[in-house]
Amino acid sequence: MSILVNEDTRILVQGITGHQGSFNAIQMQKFGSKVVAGTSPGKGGTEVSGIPVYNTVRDALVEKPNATFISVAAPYVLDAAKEAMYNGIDLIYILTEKVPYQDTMKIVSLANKLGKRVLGPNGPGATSPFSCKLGIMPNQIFRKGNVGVISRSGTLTYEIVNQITINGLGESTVIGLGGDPVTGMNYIDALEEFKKDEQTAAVAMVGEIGGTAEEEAAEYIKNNFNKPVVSYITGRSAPPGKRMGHAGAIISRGKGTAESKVKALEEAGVRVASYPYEIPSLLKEVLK
Amino acid sequence: MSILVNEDTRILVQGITGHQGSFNAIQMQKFGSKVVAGTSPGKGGTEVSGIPVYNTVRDALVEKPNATFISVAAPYVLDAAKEAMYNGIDLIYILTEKVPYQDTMKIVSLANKLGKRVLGPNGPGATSPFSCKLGIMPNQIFRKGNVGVISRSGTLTYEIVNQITINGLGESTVIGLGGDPVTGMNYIDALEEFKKDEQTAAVAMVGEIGGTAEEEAAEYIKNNFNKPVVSYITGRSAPPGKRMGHAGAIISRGKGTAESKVKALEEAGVRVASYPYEIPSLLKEVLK
Amino acid sequence: MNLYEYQAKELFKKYGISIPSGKHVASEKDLQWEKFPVVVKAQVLTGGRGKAGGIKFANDSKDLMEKGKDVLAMSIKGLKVRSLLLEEKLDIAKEYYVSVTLDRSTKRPIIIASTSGGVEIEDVPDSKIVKYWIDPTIGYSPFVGREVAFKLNLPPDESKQFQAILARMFSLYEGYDCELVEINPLVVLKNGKVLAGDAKVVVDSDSLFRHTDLSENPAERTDLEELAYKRGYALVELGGDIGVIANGAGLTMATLDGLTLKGLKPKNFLDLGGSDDVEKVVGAFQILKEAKIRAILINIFGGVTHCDTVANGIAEAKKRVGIGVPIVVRLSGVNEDIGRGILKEHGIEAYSDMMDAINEVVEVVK
Amino acid sequence: MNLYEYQAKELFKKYGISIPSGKHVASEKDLQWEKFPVVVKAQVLTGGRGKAGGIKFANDSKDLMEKGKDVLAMSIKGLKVRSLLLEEKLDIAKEYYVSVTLDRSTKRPIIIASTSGGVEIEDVPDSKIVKYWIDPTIGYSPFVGREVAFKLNLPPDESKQFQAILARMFSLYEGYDCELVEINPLVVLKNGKVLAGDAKVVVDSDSLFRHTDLSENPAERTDLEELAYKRGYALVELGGDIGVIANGAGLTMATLDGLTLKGLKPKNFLDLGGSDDVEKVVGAFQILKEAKIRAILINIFGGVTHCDTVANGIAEAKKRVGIGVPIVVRLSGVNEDIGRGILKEHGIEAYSDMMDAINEVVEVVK
Repeated sequence: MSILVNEDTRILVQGITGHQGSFNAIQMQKFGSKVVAGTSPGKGGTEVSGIPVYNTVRDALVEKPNATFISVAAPYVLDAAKEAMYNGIDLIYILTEKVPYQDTMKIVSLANKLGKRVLGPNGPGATSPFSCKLGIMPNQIFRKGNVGVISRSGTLTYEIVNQITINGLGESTVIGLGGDPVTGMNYIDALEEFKKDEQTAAVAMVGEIGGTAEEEAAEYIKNNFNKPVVSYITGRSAPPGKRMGHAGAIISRGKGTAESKVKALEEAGVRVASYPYEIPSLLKEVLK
Repeated sequence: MSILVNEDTRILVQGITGHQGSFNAIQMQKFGSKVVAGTSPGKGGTEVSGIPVYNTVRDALVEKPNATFISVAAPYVLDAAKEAMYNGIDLIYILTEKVPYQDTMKIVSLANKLGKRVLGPNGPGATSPFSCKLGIMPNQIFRKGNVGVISRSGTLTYEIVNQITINGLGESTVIGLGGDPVTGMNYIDALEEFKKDEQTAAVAMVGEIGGTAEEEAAEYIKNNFNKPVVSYITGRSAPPGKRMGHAGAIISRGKGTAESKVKALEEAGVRVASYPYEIPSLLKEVLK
Repeated sequence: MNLYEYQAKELFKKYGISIPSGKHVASEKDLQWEKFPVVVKAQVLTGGRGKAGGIKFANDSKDLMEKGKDVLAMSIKGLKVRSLLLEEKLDIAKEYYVSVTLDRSTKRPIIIASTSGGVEIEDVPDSKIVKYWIDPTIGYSPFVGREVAFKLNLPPDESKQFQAILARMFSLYEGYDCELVEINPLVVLKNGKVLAGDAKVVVDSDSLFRHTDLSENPAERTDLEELAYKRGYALVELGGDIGVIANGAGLTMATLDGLTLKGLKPKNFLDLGGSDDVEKVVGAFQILKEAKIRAILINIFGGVTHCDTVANGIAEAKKRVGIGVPIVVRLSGVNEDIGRGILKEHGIEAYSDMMDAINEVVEVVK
Repeated sequence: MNLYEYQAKELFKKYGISIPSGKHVASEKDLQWEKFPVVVKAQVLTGGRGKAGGIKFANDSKDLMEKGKDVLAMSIKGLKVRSLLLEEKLDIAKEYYVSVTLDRSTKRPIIIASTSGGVEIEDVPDSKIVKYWIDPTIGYSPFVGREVAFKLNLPPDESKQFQAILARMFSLYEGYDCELVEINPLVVLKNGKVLAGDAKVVVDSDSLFRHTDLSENPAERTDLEELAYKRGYALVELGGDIGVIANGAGLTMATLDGLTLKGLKPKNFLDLGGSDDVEKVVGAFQILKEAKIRAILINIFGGVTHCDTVANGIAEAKKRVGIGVPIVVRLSGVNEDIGRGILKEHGIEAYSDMMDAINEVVEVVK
């Protein structure tokens, strides 16, 4: 039945009249997502590709959105997320990159208190083929199937999803957590959902250097997760102290190395691929 | 079985070496309350009437307190309440008066988020004869019985409890909400507890001018409360725009009059006394 | 604590809320201004000063001197005008209303706004008022201002200025522990600029320990209230002729109510508070000695305040203060018997029941 | 963004955190001081400057001039010393450690403190370190400082100063969107005063839009990185000889990893990011032209970035940039076929599988 997003997801796009907002609203529509409303203060009453635009989230509530796609500029993300939460939106996906991490921490802390979910910032969102795409993943790489995918990166996720698809497998839901040091959902949150999801038979977990989220996920998998997991960790050749593109992808003070993550995952019984292309064959093995 | 406080209540006194703190710690002990610890930064290792004193609430946790009596000076109440909540104390009673109301709002908002209860500020606390007294009510006015008492004032509560006692009735729990415009628990919170409490057969609700808490309680009683309630409202002769001792006791912009409260309560089927001494006879009637 | 308009506007300035250019004037010699006409506004802690003649326009220096002196000499609703605010005369196109205050019932700050300003907000129909409750978890955020501005249907340029002002009002509301921050009217000038025509700020008196830049204003106290205030008593003058001393705000109010229901008129609310001090009792009598009364009722339910302490205080007061009216005493609670014994020695028979005492007052003033 | 010690101490001053009296000196002519001895501290964005000779003591003006010039002329760990901080020499009794930083795994700020300061905190045994996580709902409150100070077992007078400093460090941490606020050593003078001996502040670069008082510091970039940075590319120099251009941080890292596993040494990380712009592609080649490399691998998974755009960029670069080394291209995803067609016209056979492309690089550099 997929996780997080499905045919009941009704998407609001905050900042729909911007370049990213309008482009992705249309792409989501094409995918089959229900994009029910957009906001753009001062542009209420207009529309984007048939999607009604409102001045405020409060006004947009007439369209009964339950998830939001936030693509406003970084300085305004905190406000947009608060507006969404104040108005009862349950799932907050933030596309924007370069959001100050203390703003993200405020958003995440608020969401925890209010029982809301946050996906991102700076990630590609969530896609359940073909009931709903909330985010920016390319529409054409998916096939409906039984593999759940969780990743911190964007393009690498597409690469791996594409590998899964062209090798005859398919995805239940693909989740991009985002490349920042602090994000809303993490691996464990997604694994908990996949655990409950009947459609998901195995999980592909794509990790990268920085932080200890993969190590914590490994601990969770060892103790609480009953479906097979395969993994690919990138950044093995990254030098310490350098940010590798993502704000969160940095080995600092000895923490966050690929070795540490691979070791933790393997100790948790996870098969770890050396190259992305190995993921489908590993999946086929564990799904036997 | 009484509400809020009982034989399982283990009291911490924050500010135990102050005048109010030590005096009331001893009075609570005399009543039979379990006063298990006190705090006073820098005085850890000493004791007050056999009660061990700690530097911090964290340190005092070895005594397993689950309720706190806060009697620090007004500027430090917010910090003391945060310290108690951070360390998992469930029931926060604040004796201190003149706490800035925005501090109280912060405390109440935090408590709501963290699932804690706040009683006060500026009230006499809660007493369940004779299992536990958390607060400053005089020890000798109680008799165990089936009347729940809720009040916003101090001495007037004692007056009425005394009337109940000397007229042969007794109390399940007596709750003083506090005389400030913003307090933690309000009438409805207490009524919800009394509704569930088997020991309580009737409730005496003592109100006063200011705000609309009594009106809201009346609405709740009308729709949700199945035990008889009698009431006394004070401040009928108070002029508008004047604070009558309590920060919260003020009729402002036409709101908060005694007439409005009496009317709302009577419409909810509550018998309202003209004088405090009438409360016991009204109780006897409704308890028949 | 209510702030004067000029004080409130100083805080507005500090928080970046646009105000007219102005000058606070406390004496005649400062009645000077450059660009006429100028508005002369009486600084008093009450509403309705306009109707009472406390706002005048002056067209030149001479006119200003005359009108300024006039207003400085006024009393409005019994309150002496002690200073003025001189302000540029505004070229007003529209008048709005906006305030931030506490909603006691939800325990949340509430924003109230209307495009019908310049009159008391109580007189504006609900349909023309926008109310917005701030979620304490989420707090104020720019979207709040957007929602309010769109609901008010403000034109874009006004909306932008309104949102900036509202955000700053909320910062002030939180930063200075306010009970109320009100702008009425919020003025839109003919040139499109939005600013605070008037300013009303009420600061929580209990928070003054952290706002040491605010000195306490003389509130609207009667002479008796001022005397009591200075001596540390919570006294409210009520206008009748029965002096009342009790302990606890609720019990004191109940005492007043009891007297009133019996057809008597209490002179005052006086709460001894949670003290146990003979001198505090004596001091209460010293204050009531200054009031025109026919009797004094003392109603004590002993708790923190012990009955014997009160009895000693009454005895002491009889000796030292010299009270010329009958004293009726009710003592109940902690050390009631000791107290009653002490009073007996001084020829006072104390009641233990409140109603008996009230009825006795009815008797003695017959 | 790392701040220099002198910048961090300016922020400390702003937040009321006690610091030694000092002076920032960027040129020889400002090498002046009143009260000797004085400490001359190299301002560089790296640790271990003490061991490297970047901290010296001067006993008089002449000594200061000499040593100041020496240190100004130094490079430490490859970083040129551009300025100095002159500071009063402290009469140190004890050295502590205290920092506020982000704990990524709990998403909470963490306070780390120790009475064993003056050395890298990584070298202090866990038993001598106090850690305190701030609950984001409750935030910082004075009790936090009390708990930490009592756990450190500080004497009362030190404790009081420590708590004040910690509260202000936390205000700074939040107020300036810091990733780290660190004082090491936190110095206790022989006279009992507690102050910040050193100061390390890292500000979240993404927050600079609201800290306009901070200008961006030159980070520790190599020449190639600096060039890329100025042109708006995310490039990290790695030291090998295979140039890499890819799109997306994860895919770029995966490309580097693939090359490394095959025994090759990548020269760089270069992420085209989420753009779809021919010139962006051309620009990437222009940067790599400045690097000593043996081949370039372009690895694109087309999404936002279309494969045909990249193909056009490569073709354009071949024409305009003049790249003297073999180019291996992998294109997959959006408009892959069009892209492959375009490249074919320019004599490049693009792979659709990433591994095939990596293997081809192995071939061409053999």
